[in-house]
Parts: sequence; C-alpha cells; structure tokens
Amino acid sequence: MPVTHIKNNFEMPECDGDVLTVKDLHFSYPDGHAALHGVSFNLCSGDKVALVGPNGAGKSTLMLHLNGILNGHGDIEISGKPLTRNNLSVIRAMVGLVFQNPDDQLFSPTVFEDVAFGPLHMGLPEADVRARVDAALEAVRMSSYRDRLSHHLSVGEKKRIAIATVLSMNPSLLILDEPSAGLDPRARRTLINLLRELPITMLVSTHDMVLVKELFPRVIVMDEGRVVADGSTREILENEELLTAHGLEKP
Amino acid sequence: MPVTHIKNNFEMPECDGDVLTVKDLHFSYPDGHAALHGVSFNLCSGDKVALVGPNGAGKSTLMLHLNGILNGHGDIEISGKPLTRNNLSVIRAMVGLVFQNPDDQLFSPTVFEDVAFGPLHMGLPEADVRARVDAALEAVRMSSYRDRLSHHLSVGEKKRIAIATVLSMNPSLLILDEPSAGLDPRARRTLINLLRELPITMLVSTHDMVLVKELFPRVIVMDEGRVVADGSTREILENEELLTAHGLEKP
Amino acid sequence: MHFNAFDRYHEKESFIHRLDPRVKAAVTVVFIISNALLPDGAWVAFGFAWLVVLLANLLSRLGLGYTLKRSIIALPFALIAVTVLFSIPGKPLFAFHLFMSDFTITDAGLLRFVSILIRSWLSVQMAILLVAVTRFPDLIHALEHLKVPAILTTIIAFLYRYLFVLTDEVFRLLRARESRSAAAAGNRSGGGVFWRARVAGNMAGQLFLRSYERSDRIYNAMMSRGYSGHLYTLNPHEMKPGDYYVTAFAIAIIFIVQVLGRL
Amino acid sequence: MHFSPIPLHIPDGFLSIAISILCWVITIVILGFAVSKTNKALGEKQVPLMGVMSAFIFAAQMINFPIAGGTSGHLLGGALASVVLGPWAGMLVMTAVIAVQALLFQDGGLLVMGANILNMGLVTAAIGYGLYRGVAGRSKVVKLSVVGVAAWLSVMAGALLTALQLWLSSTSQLEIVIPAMLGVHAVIGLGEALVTVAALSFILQTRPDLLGEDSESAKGSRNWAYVGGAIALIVILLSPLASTDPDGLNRVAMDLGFIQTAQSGSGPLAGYVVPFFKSGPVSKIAAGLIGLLVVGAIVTLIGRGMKAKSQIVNHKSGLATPSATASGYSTANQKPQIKNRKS
Ligand SMILES: Nc1ncnc2c1ncn2[C@@H]1O[C@H](COP(=O)(O)OP(=O)(O)OP(=O)(O)O)[C@@H](O)[C@H]1O
Ligand SMILES: Nc1ncnc2c1ncn2[C@@H]1O[C@H](COP(=O)(O)OP(=O)(O)OP(=O)(O)O)[C@@H](O)[C@H]1O
Ligand SMILES: [Mg+2]
Ligand SMILES: [Mg+2]
Repeated sequence: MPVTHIKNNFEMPECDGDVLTVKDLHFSYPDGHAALHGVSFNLCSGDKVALVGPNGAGKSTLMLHLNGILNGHGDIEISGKPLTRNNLSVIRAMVGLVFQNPDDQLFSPTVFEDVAFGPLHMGLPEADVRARVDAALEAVRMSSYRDRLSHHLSVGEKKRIAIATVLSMNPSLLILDEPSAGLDPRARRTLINLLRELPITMLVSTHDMVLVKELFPRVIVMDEGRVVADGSTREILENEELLTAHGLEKP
Repeated sequence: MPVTHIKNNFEMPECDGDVLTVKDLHFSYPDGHAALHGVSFNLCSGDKVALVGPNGAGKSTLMLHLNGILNGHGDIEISGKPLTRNNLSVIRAMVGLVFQNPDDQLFSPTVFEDVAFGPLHMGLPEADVRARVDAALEAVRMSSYRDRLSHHLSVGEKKRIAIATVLSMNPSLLILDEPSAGLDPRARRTLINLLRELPITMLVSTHDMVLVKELFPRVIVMDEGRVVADGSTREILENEELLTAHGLEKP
Repeated sequence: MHFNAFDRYHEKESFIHRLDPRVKAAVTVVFIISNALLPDGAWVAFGFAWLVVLLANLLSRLGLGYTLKRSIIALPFALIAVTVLFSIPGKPLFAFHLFMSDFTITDAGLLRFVSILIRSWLSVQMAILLVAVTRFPDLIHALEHLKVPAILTTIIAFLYRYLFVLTDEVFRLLRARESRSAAAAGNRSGGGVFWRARVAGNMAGQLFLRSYERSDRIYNAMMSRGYSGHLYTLNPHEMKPGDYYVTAFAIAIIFIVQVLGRL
Repeated sequence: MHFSPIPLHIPDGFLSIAISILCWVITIVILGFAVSKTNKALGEKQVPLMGVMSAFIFAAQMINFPIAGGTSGHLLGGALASVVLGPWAGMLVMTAVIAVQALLFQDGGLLVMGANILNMGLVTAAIGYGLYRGVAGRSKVVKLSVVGVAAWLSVMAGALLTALQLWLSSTSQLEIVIPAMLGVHAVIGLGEALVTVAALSFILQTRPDLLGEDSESAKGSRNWAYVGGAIALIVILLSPLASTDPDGLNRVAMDLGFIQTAQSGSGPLAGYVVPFFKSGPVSKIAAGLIGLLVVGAIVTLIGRGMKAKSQIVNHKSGLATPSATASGYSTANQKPQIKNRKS
C-alpha cells in the first residue's frame, strides 16, 4: 500500500546531554526483508517518548538494535558510548529492554530469581544483587511478591515484574515494547501511573493512542522502516492527515 | 473489592424469534471458583450486542457455555433448541465461537484446511465443503488467501481467517471473544467494518469501548459473574457511575 | 485452564515444609530404596513404614489421609503384575477357567503380588508427600546441590516455568477444535481416523513453531539482561542444624524398618 | 489429573532394585555423553531452546484425537524431539519431561526413573533419529514415511524394554507381559506414528529452514543411522521371538546368569542383592557391618548439624559487615537506594 512520507516539520526538542543517539540505521532480516531504512533520532535525559506506527513499521526491530541484539548498519550511541561488540555488556546494563509478552521476559520459576537475573549476570556480589532486587520490586510496588511463582501472577502483575527485571540493572534508558497490550482498563491505569512516576528516560512503542496522549510529551512516528514524524504529541495528534496516512487514529 | 450492583433499569429490547435464551446460568470451576451467579439474557435475530466488564467478570466463561464447552446449571436455548448433551454437536454447528487468539483457532498449515475443518467434521460432501470455504473466505474478503500458510499471516489477517473458520459452518449466532485485542488501528478498522457488514446475530466481548460505541446498539455489562446492566449503548455509556463501578471507562 | 491446576505444593506452616529441600529429596529416595529392599511378605515392616508415612502426613499438617487419597494413581499399573498370581509355584488357593485356559492362584503368587503393590503404594505416597511440602523451584535447587548437571536442572526449571504457559496454549487449541467439532443433522460427523490424527499432528506442529519462536524471544530477553552462555544463580539454601538432625532421625527410622523386615 | 494414559511410566515398587540401578547406570552414562555433546553443539542458545522444547513435548502429549470406542491416541514425542532437535538434545529434552512427570505428578517412580528415561527417552530418540538420519537427503515422502515407521518402532522398543525389565524383576511373567505390552503398544505406536508424521510435515511446510541443511538435526553423526538401525532390527527380531518362544529367552537369561532362583519369589536378580540376610554366619556379619555404617552415618550427620549451627552464627555476623557495593555498571542517573538486607 502506498504511504505518504510527510516531511517532518515539527520542532525538534533541544538537548545537550544525549542519552541515546541513533544515526542512519539500516537493517535487513536474514530472509532479505529490509525492516529499517535509515532511522535517526535522539533522546535526552528525562525524555519520555512514544514510538507509534502501524504493524510492521519496524518498531520492535528498532528496539532490538538499541541494546545490540540485532546489528544493523549505522551508529548508535548510549550516553555517549558507541554501541560496539566490545562494550555490549556495558551497554546492556544501561539499556533496559522490556518485551511485549511478559511470559517471555519472566523465564524463571520465581519472581526473585527473575529480578535477580540481570544483576547476577552483571557479576555483582550477592548482597548487592539482593539490594537491587528489593529496590526494583519496591519501585514497581511489588515487594510482597518477592517469593511468588511467576505463573501465579495476573497479566498486569507480570507486566510490572517484567519492568522490575530491568530496573534491577539500574538502566539509564528504559525501552518498553507495547506495554499496555492485553491489559484491562484497571491494570492499564496502574501501569500508566507507574510509568509516569519512574524517573527514567524511556522510549515506549504502543498502539494505544490514549496512553500516548496522557503520558508522553513527545512522539516519534514510524512507518515502513522510516521515521516519518518526530515532535510534540499535541501537534502530531492534531495532524489528522499524518495520522491517517500512517494507519493511526486520533485518541 | 466491593462492587455496587446497580439495578438494571434500562429498557430491554423486545423480540419474538429468539436466537439465544440464557436463563439463570450458574457455574463454578472445578477448583471451586464460582464464575457465574445466575446469568440471564436474550438475543434476537439480527442483534449485535457487546459484552463488557472488567477482567475476571466471567465473560469468557459465559461464552464457553453457549456452545456447551462448559456445562453449568441453568437453561440455554439456541433458536428454540435446548442445549443438551444429545444435541451438542448440532448446536455447535449453529453457534460459531471465535476465540481471542487466532493462533489457537488456526491449527492447520494452510488457510483452506483451517476453514474446511468445520464442514469436514460435519461430514459434508466435498463439493459442499469447497463451496462453503469459498463463501466464508469471500465474506471476510480473504478469497485470495485460500492457499496461503496461516502461520505467515499478520495478526489482522489471522483474525479474519479465524472468523471465516466458523462462518464456513453457517452459524446462526456468532460469538467473538475480544476480537480487537492486539490489532493496530488499521486492522481494527478493517475488522469493525467487517463485523458491521456481516448479517449475523452476534455477541462480542470486548474491553474496547470505542468499538462498542461505534458498532453495537446494545450492551450487556457483567461483573463478578452477574449481568449488572443490559440496555442501549447510548444510555449505558452515559452512566458514568455504572461504568466506574465496574472498572470501565468512557470511550 | 487455570494457572495453578498443576501445582502439587500444598501451602501449610510446618517444620517439614521448612526443611532443606535436599533433606526431603534424599530422605524420600532412601525411603523408596528401603521399600524396594524389603523382602516379600514383611508385613510388620510394611506396616511400620506406613506408620512413618502417616506420621509424616501429620507432621506436615496435611491431614492423615492426604497422601492416601492421592496415591491411587499407581494402581492401574498393578495390572502388569497380575501374572505373578499364577506364575509362582505354591499351594493353590483358587482356580478358575477363562478363555479356554486354567488359572490357579497360589499362595506364593498372592504373597508376591500383594508385596509388590504395597511397596509401590508406600513409595508413591512418599513421593506425593515430597512435592506437597516442597515448592518445585526449591526441589530444582536441591537437584543442583545434589550434583545433577546444570544443563539438566536449567532445562527442568524452564520446563516447569513454561509448562503452565504451553499447556494453557494446548487447552485453548483443544477448546477451539472442540467448539468446531459439529455435526450437520443427518450426516455422519467426525471425519476419518487418519484425518483426525492429522489434525492432532497439525496442532502439535503449530505448537512446536510457537514454542520455537517463543524460545527465540526468551533468548533475546535473556541476552538483554546480560546472559552470554553461562547461567548464574544465587544459592538460597543452607543446611541448618535441624536439617542434619532430621536426616539422622529419618535414616534411623528407615534402618529400623529394614531390621523389622528381616527379623 | 493424569497426563500419561500410556502404561510405560513404571511406578516405584515394580522393578527390583538391581534392575533399577542397572538402568540408572546405563542412563547416566548415555546422558553424560548427551550433556557434553549438546554443550558443544548448541552454544548459548541451548538453554532457552531446550527448556521450551521440553515444555512443548510435555504439552504436546496432551493433544489427543479420538480413535474409536472412547479410546484416543496421542503423542509421546521421543522420535519427534530427536528429529527436530538432534539426537542428544532430544534425549535431554525427553529426560527433563520424564523427570518432571515423575517428580511433580508421580507419573513414574523415582528409583525406577532411570529405567523410564531409558525406555521412553533414550531408546525412542535413538531409533527416531537414527532411521531419520539414514534417509537424509531423500525426498520428503521418503523422509516422512521413514519417520512414521521410526516413531512406531520407538514405541515398540520402549514397550519391549519395559516388559523385559518387569520380567527380570520377577514382576510379570514373560509369556504374558511381552505379548500384552507389545500388543497394546502396537496400537499406541500407530497414533504416535500418525501424529509425528503430521507434525513433521506441518513443520516442513511452514518452516522448512528448521529442518534444513544447517539445522541441528542435520548435523548428527552418520553413525546414528547404524545405531538406530541396529536397535530397530533388535526390536523387529526380538519381539516375535520373545512372544512366541519365551522359554528360549528364559534359557538365554539363565545361561547369562540372570536367573538364579526364579522360584524364590523375590526376583531373579534380588538373589544378588540380599542373599546374606537370609541365613548363615556371613549374613550376620554383613548385617552387623551395615548396622555400624548406619549408626556412623547418623552420628556424622548430628555432628554436621552442630557444626552448621556455629557456622550460621558466624555467617550472619559476616553479612552484617558492610559489603562491597562496587559495581562497574552503576552509570544510572538515579539509583535505587541500596539497603543491606540480612539473609
Ligand atoms: N525474524 C524476522 N525475519 C524476517 N522478517 C521479520 C522478522 N521479524 C520481523 N520481520 C519483518 O520486519 C518488519 C518490521 O517488523 P517489526 O516487528 O519491527 O514491526 P513493528 O513495528 O514492531 O510491528 P507491530 O506493531 O506489529 O509490533 C515487518 O515487516 C516484519 O514482517
Ligand atoms: N479454568 C479455570 N479454573 C478456575 N477459575 C477460572 C478458570 N478460568 C477462569 N477462572 C476464573 O473465573 C473468573 C471468570 O473468568 P473469565 O475468564 O470468564 O473472565 P473474563 O470476563 O473473560 O475476563 P477477561 O476480560 O480477562 O477475559 C475469573 O475470576 C477467573 O480467574
Ligand atoms: Mg512490535
Ligand atoms: Mg475473557
């Protein structure tokens, strides 16, 4: 289907201490499917940015690049450090990636083991690991769930634990792939409040335009492997032409 | 959590030729959890009704009763036929149940085989089976997908094929459990248009209040295993007290 | 399918629940070995061993009959041992004629048959008790401590975690198939047996692909959190004095069972 | 809920201790190979892949299909697992499944788990993979039909082994248990074959890359074809022989020294294990020695218990000292407060 690539004429946020810089990122899957065609953008400390776009736009693919799980052509810098094969493990500690399905993220039998997985694999001493687990569970308000079995949790609870599993690594950038999918309104509300409170830079992909409007001052719109708009949420949500061209809807 | 059971004071739709009657349905899961406490309602030919309510309200449980996969106490009649163990398989041909996750519904390698499962199981002759498959695919606008592999379709496409798998059984009542979950706005729009066009009585459970507002003249609200409201969408969506009491949000 | 239908752990407060899982696993295995070592017809020892099981039930606060009620699962297999009733020479107790052959139950045969059943039944009860008082993740840790190769214990941990997710998927698949298994009035429904088998195979194939792709996503999630081929776990268990004492006590009891069996 | 309607999971009590231990030894040796081979072959992805695959086998065993008269067929999975994952990984996956079935659901005993793993996990994987490997590079139809035969034979081999183990334990009579087990499993194996073939053809159709030239399953050694073929041949030759001429097998077993006193009633091999308790002065001495050993073990355990008590006290005070908070990764702009927590 033809897609109008509207030129991006929204004001770009200014910033000095960049948390993330992506420059001209290209990527094709092994089967030849080109999923990213030159993606560039910046994130600044404290930014909360929504990443929207239709199915297949390349949002998840982009996110998998930000901590080096996929490896395209182009430059990625996290807090000034270029992402290379050598500092992969340092970068992975700085970028916390939360996947869409919490069942894929919570692979250990108990909540404690899952939240401890990241710190343990960073090689921290036991006491630190325990402290970080406690702090991360505290941050998502799930301290009392420490010794629960993961499969006994509801979707909303699993989601929050999934966020804790990366918070325990003290990331400087939090990346969430469709966090509100499959939640009922009540659980969704809890999640929104949680994300609002967390004092971390975050990039969140979503189809949930209400979430975008409520939570994010800035939106990046992707379609067909390109960034087609990047600017203030208020302006972008007003631009119906842009939205419909990229399969989006006003909330 | 305490739930206010607001008395149902909305006008009930009148009808003569009932497609579905549910009377005082009770059900507890084997582990003792009582999921339905006396559910009653009617559907008339041509009705399109939304079933809403918070997680755990019992919507899915109710739907599983309507073609006899679960077996509670109470009376269910489909087009005047009582649902009993003896006429179970005939009832199943009349009630088409589409589950939330299309991957559960599509278990054959090709689209054709999946859509043909129902008619084949009914023991129809081959020519009939082919005719029905073609008609069902036509109805969901997917005729050209006949020989594709289901596994490689997008979620929205899978959803439409899943609907075709029950349409091919010529049901007189279509029941959909959260059809719009996980779809992006474009696919959701396509689905809404499809559901609007299908000339079949349908009962659709959903958390998507925009969908409810756009598509369904009538809403049934469930909470804690009970029908707490049943009436015209316009009136129910106006009643903020009712909505918030049952964890719902105005679209 | 509800989430905890598979859990065998029975939440209760008791010192047996709090024992180190290694102790519980080891004692269970020793008890089962002891049963296997008891000679046929050691009624006193069998009785004493059952008292031990009952006592363990009581001490775990599960109620006297907890394991008894759940122990019938081993019964169907008893069929396989029925032949010893007739095959061991001894004093004939009872004879009958069936399918053109004569069968004679001997006293020695009966003795052996009943002994086999009792051994099995005692062992099953102890195994039931083990998982009723030990959370499965703890049991996996116990296996780690008991030197089961890490690759196996991690596979088992993953199996336990995804058992619930994948059986849910299976139940939803089966449910979807069931809801479309209809009949048209007057037609012979159901399809041929080969077709039905193929549908089941397709479902297994579908489940395989979904599981395979899930393992990719899990691998991504693990890598994002620093995994690079080696798994580290915290060792949450430590033998306390009571654990040693209970082990000693249990071994003494089992030794008494053995002595009783040979008097 | 009972999840394995197959009479292959032997519970505790039905095998003599000698047979149980013998099977454990064989199983552990084979698994040892499997562990070292998969560590080399699969790399870091092996853990999630094999973990989820074992959950898959467990779950797939619940997919049933009605055959006739209220009976239904379903998958066991040994052949399928080894064909898609390769032989060694397939064995480990089946081992995990059988272990969880025994540990969590008491489906099969603990002492006899070695036998159950051998019968249902190792032999099935060896035949399944071996025959499949034997036709590597042939057409899809050939592959699928061979897999079908292999799946059927794998079930038959498991049944045959089970029957032999039961007989050697004096739990069943050979001339009854062999035809009974093989008869029942001939039908069960048919279900296994049909479902395995259908599942595999589904995978070949939708993700042929998973079974292609670079897949794990293609990398198994050519020798598997001989191993699988040999086991298959044994099953094919031994089954009819054993069912028509059990006396012959009895005689062989006797010649090999397996059967001492079938009359004694406590099992042919039981004779090796506890003979000295029955009578004679040697037995008295042996019993006394064992008694001493047990008492020694108990005393040691109590001693360790006391030692552990003092250690725990030390350990606790050790934890209370401020521990290292150094981390090379604390680049975060905000840090959750790190509290020291007593363990
Ligand atoms: N493993 C893969 N191999 C080949 N192509 C892939 C793979 N994963 C994704 N793609 C393709 O790459 C494109 C981008 O996919 P991606 O998952 O990044 O989209 P998305 O924006 O996250 O969509 P959604 O909103 O559905 O999550 C799609 O066309 C998709 O089909
Ligand atoms: N198999 C089961 N065993 C026991 N309890 C169950 C089972 N399935 C569902 N329940 C419980 O029954 C209640 C009703 O569940 P149901 O799935 O019908 O809710 P729902 O309205 O469909 O919710 P959702 O919006 O999340 O789909 C819930 O409390 C749920 O926990
Ligand atoms: Mg995505
Ligand atoms: Mg539901």
